[in-house]
Amino acid sequence: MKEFRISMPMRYIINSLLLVAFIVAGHLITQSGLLGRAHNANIVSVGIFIILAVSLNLSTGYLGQLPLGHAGFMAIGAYAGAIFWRSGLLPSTASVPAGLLVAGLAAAVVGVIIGIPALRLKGDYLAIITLGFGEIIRVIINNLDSVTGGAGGLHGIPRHSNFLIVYLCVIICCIAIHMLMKSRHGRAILSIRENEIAAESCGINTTYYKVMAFAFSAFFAGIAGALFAGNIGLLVPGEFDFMTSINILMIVVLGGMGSMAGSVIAASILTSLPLFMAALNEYRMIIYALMLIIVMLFKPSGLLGTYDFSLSRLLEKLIRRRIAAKSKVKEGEA
Amino acid sequence: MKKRTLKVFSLVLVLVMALGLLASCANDDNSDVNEITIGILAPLTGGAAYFGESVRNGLMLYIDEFNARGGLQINPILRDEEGNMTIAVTMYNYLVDQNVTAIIGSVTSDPTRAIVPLAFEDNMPMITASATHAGVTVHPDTGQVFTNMFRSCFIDPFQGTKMADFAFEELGARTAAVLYSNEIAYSIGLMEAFIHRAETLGLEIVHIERHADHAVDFVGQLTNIAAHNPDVLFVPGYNYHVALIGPQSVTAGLTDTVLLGADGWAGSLERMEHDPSSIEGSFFMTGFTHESTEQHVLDFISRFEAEYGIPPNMFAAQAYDAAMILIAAIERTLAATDYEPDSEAFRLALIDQMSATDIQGVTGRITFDEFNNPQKTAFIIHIVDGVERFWGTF
Amino acid sequence: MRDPKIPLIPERDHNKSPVLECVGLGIDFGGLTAVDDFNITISPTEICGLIGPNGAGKTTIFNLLTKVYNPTRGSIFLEGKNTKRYNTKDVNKEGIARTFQNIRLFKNLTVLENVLVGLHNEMDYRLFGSIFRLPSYWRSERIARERALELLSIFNMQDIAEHKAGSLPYGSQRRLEIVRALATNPSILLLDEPAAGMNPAETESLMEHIGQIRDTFQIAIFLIEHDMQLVMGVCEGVAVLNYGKLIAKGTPSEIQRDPRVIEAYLGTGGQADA
Amino acid sequence: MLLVSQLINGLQLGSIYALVALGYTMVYGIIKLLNFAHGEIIMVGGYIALFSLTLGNFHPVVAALLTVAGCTLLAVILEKLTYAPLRFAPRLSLLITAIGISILLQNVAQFFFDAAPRSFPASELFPVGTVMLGNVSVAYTSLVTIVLSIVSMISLTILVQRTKLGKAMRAVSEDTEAAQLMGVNVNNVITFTFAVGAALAGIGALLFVARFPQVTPTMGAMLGLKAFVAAVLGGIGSIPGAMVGGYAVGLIEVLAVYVGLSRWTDGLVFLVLIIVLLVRPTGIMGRKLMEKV
Repeated sequence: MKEFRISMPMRYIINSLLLVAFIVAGHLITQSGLLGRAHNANIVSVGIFIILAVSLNLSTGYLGQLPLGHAGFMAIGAYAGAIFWRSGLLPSTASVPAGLLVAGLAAAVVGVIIGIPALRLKGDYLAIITLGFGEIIRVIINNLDSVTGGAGGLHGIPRHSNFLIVYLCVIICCIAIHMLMKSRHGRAILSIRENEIAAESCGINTTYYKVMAFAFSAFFAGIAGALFAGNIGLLVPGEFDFMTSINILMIVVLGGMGSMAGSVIAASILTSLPLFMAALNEYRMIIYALMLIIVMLFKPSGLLGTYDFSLSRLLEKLIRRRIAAKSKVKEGEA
Repeated sequence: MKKRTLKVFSLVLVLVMALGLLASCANDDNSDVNEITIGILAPLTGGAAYFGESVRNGLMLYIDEFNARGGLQINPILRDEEGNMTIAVTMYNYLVDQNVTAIIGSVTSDPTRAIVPLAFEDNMPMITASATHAGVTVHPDTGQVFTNMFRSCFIDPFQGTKMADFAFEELGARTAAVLYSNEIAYSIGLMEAFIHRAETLGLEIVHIERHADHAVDFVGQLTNIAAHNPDVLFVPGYNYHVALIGPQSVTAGLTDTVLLGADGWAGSLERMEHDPSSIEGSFFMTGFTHESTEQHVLDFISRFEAEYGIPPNMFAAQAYDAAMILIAAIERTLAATDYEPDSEAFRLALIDQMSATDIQGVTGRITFDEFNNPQKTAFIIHIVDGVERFWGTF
Repeated sequence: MRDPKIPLIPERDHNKSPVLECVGLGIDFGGLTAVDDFNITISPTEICGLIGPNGAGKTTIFNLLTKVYNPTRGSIFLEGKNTKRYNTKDVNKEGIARTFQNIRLFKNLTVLENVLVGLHNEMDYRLFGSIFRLPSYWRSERIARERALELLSIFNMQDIAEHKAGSLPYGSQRRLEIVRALATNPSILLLDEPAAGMNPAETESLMEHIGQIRDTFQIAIFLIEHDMQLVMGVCEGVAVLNYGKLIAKGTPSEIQRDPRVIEAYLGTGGQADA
Repeated sequence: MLLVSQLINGLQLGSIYALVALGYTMVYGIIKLLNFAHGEIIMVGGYIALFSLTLGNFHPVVAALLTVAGCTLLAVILEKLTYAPLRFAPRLSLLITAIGISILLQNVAQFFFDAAPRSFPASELFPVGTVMLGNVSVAYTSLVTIVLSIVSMISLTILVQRTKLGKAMRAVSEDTEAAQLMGVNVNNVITFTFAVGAALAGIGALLFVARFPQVTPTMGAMLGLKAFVAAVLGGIGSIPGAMVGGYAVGLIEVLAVYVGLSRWTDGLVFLVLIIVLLVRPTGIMGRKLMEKV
């Protein structure tokens, strides 16, 4: 008997419908105030951290590099978006997506500029050089006070990061990365993680794909940064320090390097902890650090490993079970 | 079947109506209100926890003392914002969900500035004990005053201006240098005001140097400054900077220059307990002194010590006053109106009552100016023999 | 169904000969000469063996050919073109594919995905096409999948296409590496100890496969091997390397009789390597 | 005169960076691990020195020995507990573990000792005062720091070049498998390397708090980072490289301030690192590394 499979177009239709339903339902629920304001605010922060984690996962989990300057890209996006929005170049409806795009592109361009030299270096060197770039970006923001407001901060940024905008970006980010990974380009990125020399021997332009993954990752970090700016309405350079990069890395590692579902779940849990388990605050960083070490010692691929959730697969399984049960009943009847 | 449902339904309806009536009766007169919920936001973990804990101690001392008197009870809901703007916004919204009447917070400027625009829209009465950035109460671009937001601490420009005056008038200084951190908004605010005031006074700024927030080596900057041999060196940093800049200024040969600071210096001696000799003779401005002659201040100090085992610092004292200002305004509002304490109308009335504050706190007599900043005396502290001596008000 | 317009085995122009030529190839590692004055010519459908004692520099030659190392001296000509300016991926695009002594599979990818990585440059859709799933993506992916399965069928591996490459037994991993290399559409295939770790029966079948691959794909094969039975059974030409230098070249039977080879392998009181 | 005293200041800073950089360079040379937690070893050293002087009231020499011993012990325990089990794991796991340990130590210190900086009785450790060298006054601590760091580095070089253990260390860093075949106990050599690196970090901690009399849970982070930059700058894996790199970073920082670039100092150090890595990826004195295929 041939295994039951949902056809490709059907999968796309089911998934699209579910995403639309999720966005509409989420929008209505958050607008209704049913959950209360704290949860609404938390949901928005969760969304921003999902984008940050999923995008970092591209360069850490999929590409197998360890950039430690993700907060730097976030900062570039945040400031680019904020400056764009404050300038009021475009009318408000067009301004939001345009600002997000500007933020993403600014971060991606810097990602390429940093990536080309940095990615020539391997492993630990890449980590340290991106860490250095992150610090340089922070120092520059501090010193360009006429543009960025310096340490005094950039204030009065329009606060339009609501559920709808943030989660549309979350979905775009997740889909774009998913589509990328399930293509020849994605396989090329994975092959670099698996074995760089073998990848090169298969004719893969490893430098190109490293820079591409890096730029992609920076692009979405930039968008997350702009959403962050639009959520708080105030930017200060101190918000984008090394610890922010480490926090994002922690989400990715705990969720599972190479697992998008893992990043989403870990980002949701870790970002919500201050609201739901304030009692843990004092021990939280200790627990995180211990978890990081324990995960590396006992399950280096992270809690979810490279497992990725697929709704269609789940549906297929359920339907297959149904068919199997039916055929059993038929056999029984016969 | 149908009849019974109807019966139950009407019974429930009657009950609900009766309860509603009772409730509205109870609220006719606000003298019956015996509990008010307020929110407190402070960083209790993370890098700013030191400030957060001081502020919490001061607030809780006043609230406990007030509740112990009987009558109106204040029910505080304390939330940790970890010094993080995102968490601060979430926690602010949490407090709004809890229907608090007013909020005390937050402690440092950045999280407070992240919350203020939201609170302004909500008409949420707020007071902070320690957020000194000018933008906390006034929108820096439009100049619009956040009418709901008050504070019991000095603002950055005020301190910079005052210290320039002090150097020129009281110390007779004619040349000055500044060593500030361009990574700390507080430090920048003080530096700008100091320089601005110095220009008008004719106090010559001979050199300006900068440092990173987490810098440890200042010898380079101090050596550059020493080459200009200024009369005074203004260091608008925090106590942990002072603890390093002090000894290094000796190494750099800055022996004839008087160091000046602002309220960030509070606690410097604690940070230099093993060798405070290098900042001997320095002056700094603060909002609170232990060397008060007033009995209520001395009482506060002894009560604080009895409760927490350590003397109160400036943040704790300003927090004590912040709680006092808010709760007094709540009492006045309750007396003057009959709005429900969690209603918008009550909050608006409370904001009005807060602007009308005129209170004798442990940090001095406090009234608010049109920008909701406190009008109160500044204390100058002189470091003599390794201890803080009250030099005078200024 | 496979698109009949795209042939599985591309046409090759065999007038261009030889496929690979090394002239005076050499490399030094920090003053130590690892390979010196290495000359070889391989014709388009030749199966050539490279043998020599451990540490003779055989794998180094493969690394030089694929530009994992850059030669200190000498030139490599691939179908008449000098590869001086090429890097590893260019060399592959120009027609050299290889396997590795210590298997370098993409262990966490499936068998099929491993082959698809090999087919990377055979697919033509762009980044935009993949993110927006343009028709070019679907067409290209479908063809590549069919081709990958067909290539896997050489070693009868099409049924384990969805297995993780790392979970395969040792012999299958070696075979998968060959399939992956073939997928890049080479004109010469470098096999680094393809029979290492295989039992005699597996080696026997591998020998058959090597010949079969050459015949089907019409490509040259250059292989390093310790198993003399395999080398002598399948190779048309054999080169012997010792201490980084070529000491003999010729047909298997000539090599077996060469006194320098016997000397190199047996040495003075030494032990035969194979 | 101004420049000379600035340069002496730079040398003092550079000496501390160099000592810490040695720890990075040795560990990296031997197991190719960027030991992120190395900075935190210094922080722990700072607290040990503080408590042994204030709570323990020990003699300064005893306090110093306790500090060095404490750092060494901590490094050995960490190595055995976390790095050793990961010897054959991917490099990424090792690096993330090191970051985890770094965060853990910082936060444990913050939990127990409070985030607020603590004053360090520097005068008890080293005499306060200055000597005149020509007409430049130099603080005792500067002299002690520079001399002590040079002595430490010479002894380390002798240890690595002349002793049997040193030879084993070089062998392991050259080729771990070959060293193992030659009968070198690789595990012991790696542990020993960590121990030596941590002992140097302990000395670095003492010199650091003598110069900057303040102990905080995060004090090791920036110091460690800059020392790592120094190690990379000098050529990671090379002992003289770490010295050169350390002095270079110290002097860059001081000279940047001297020419009036004080607001860019931190950025400048990283910028120099990036430029060096791009122009000469193996650092000033590093050897070319060839990956085995």
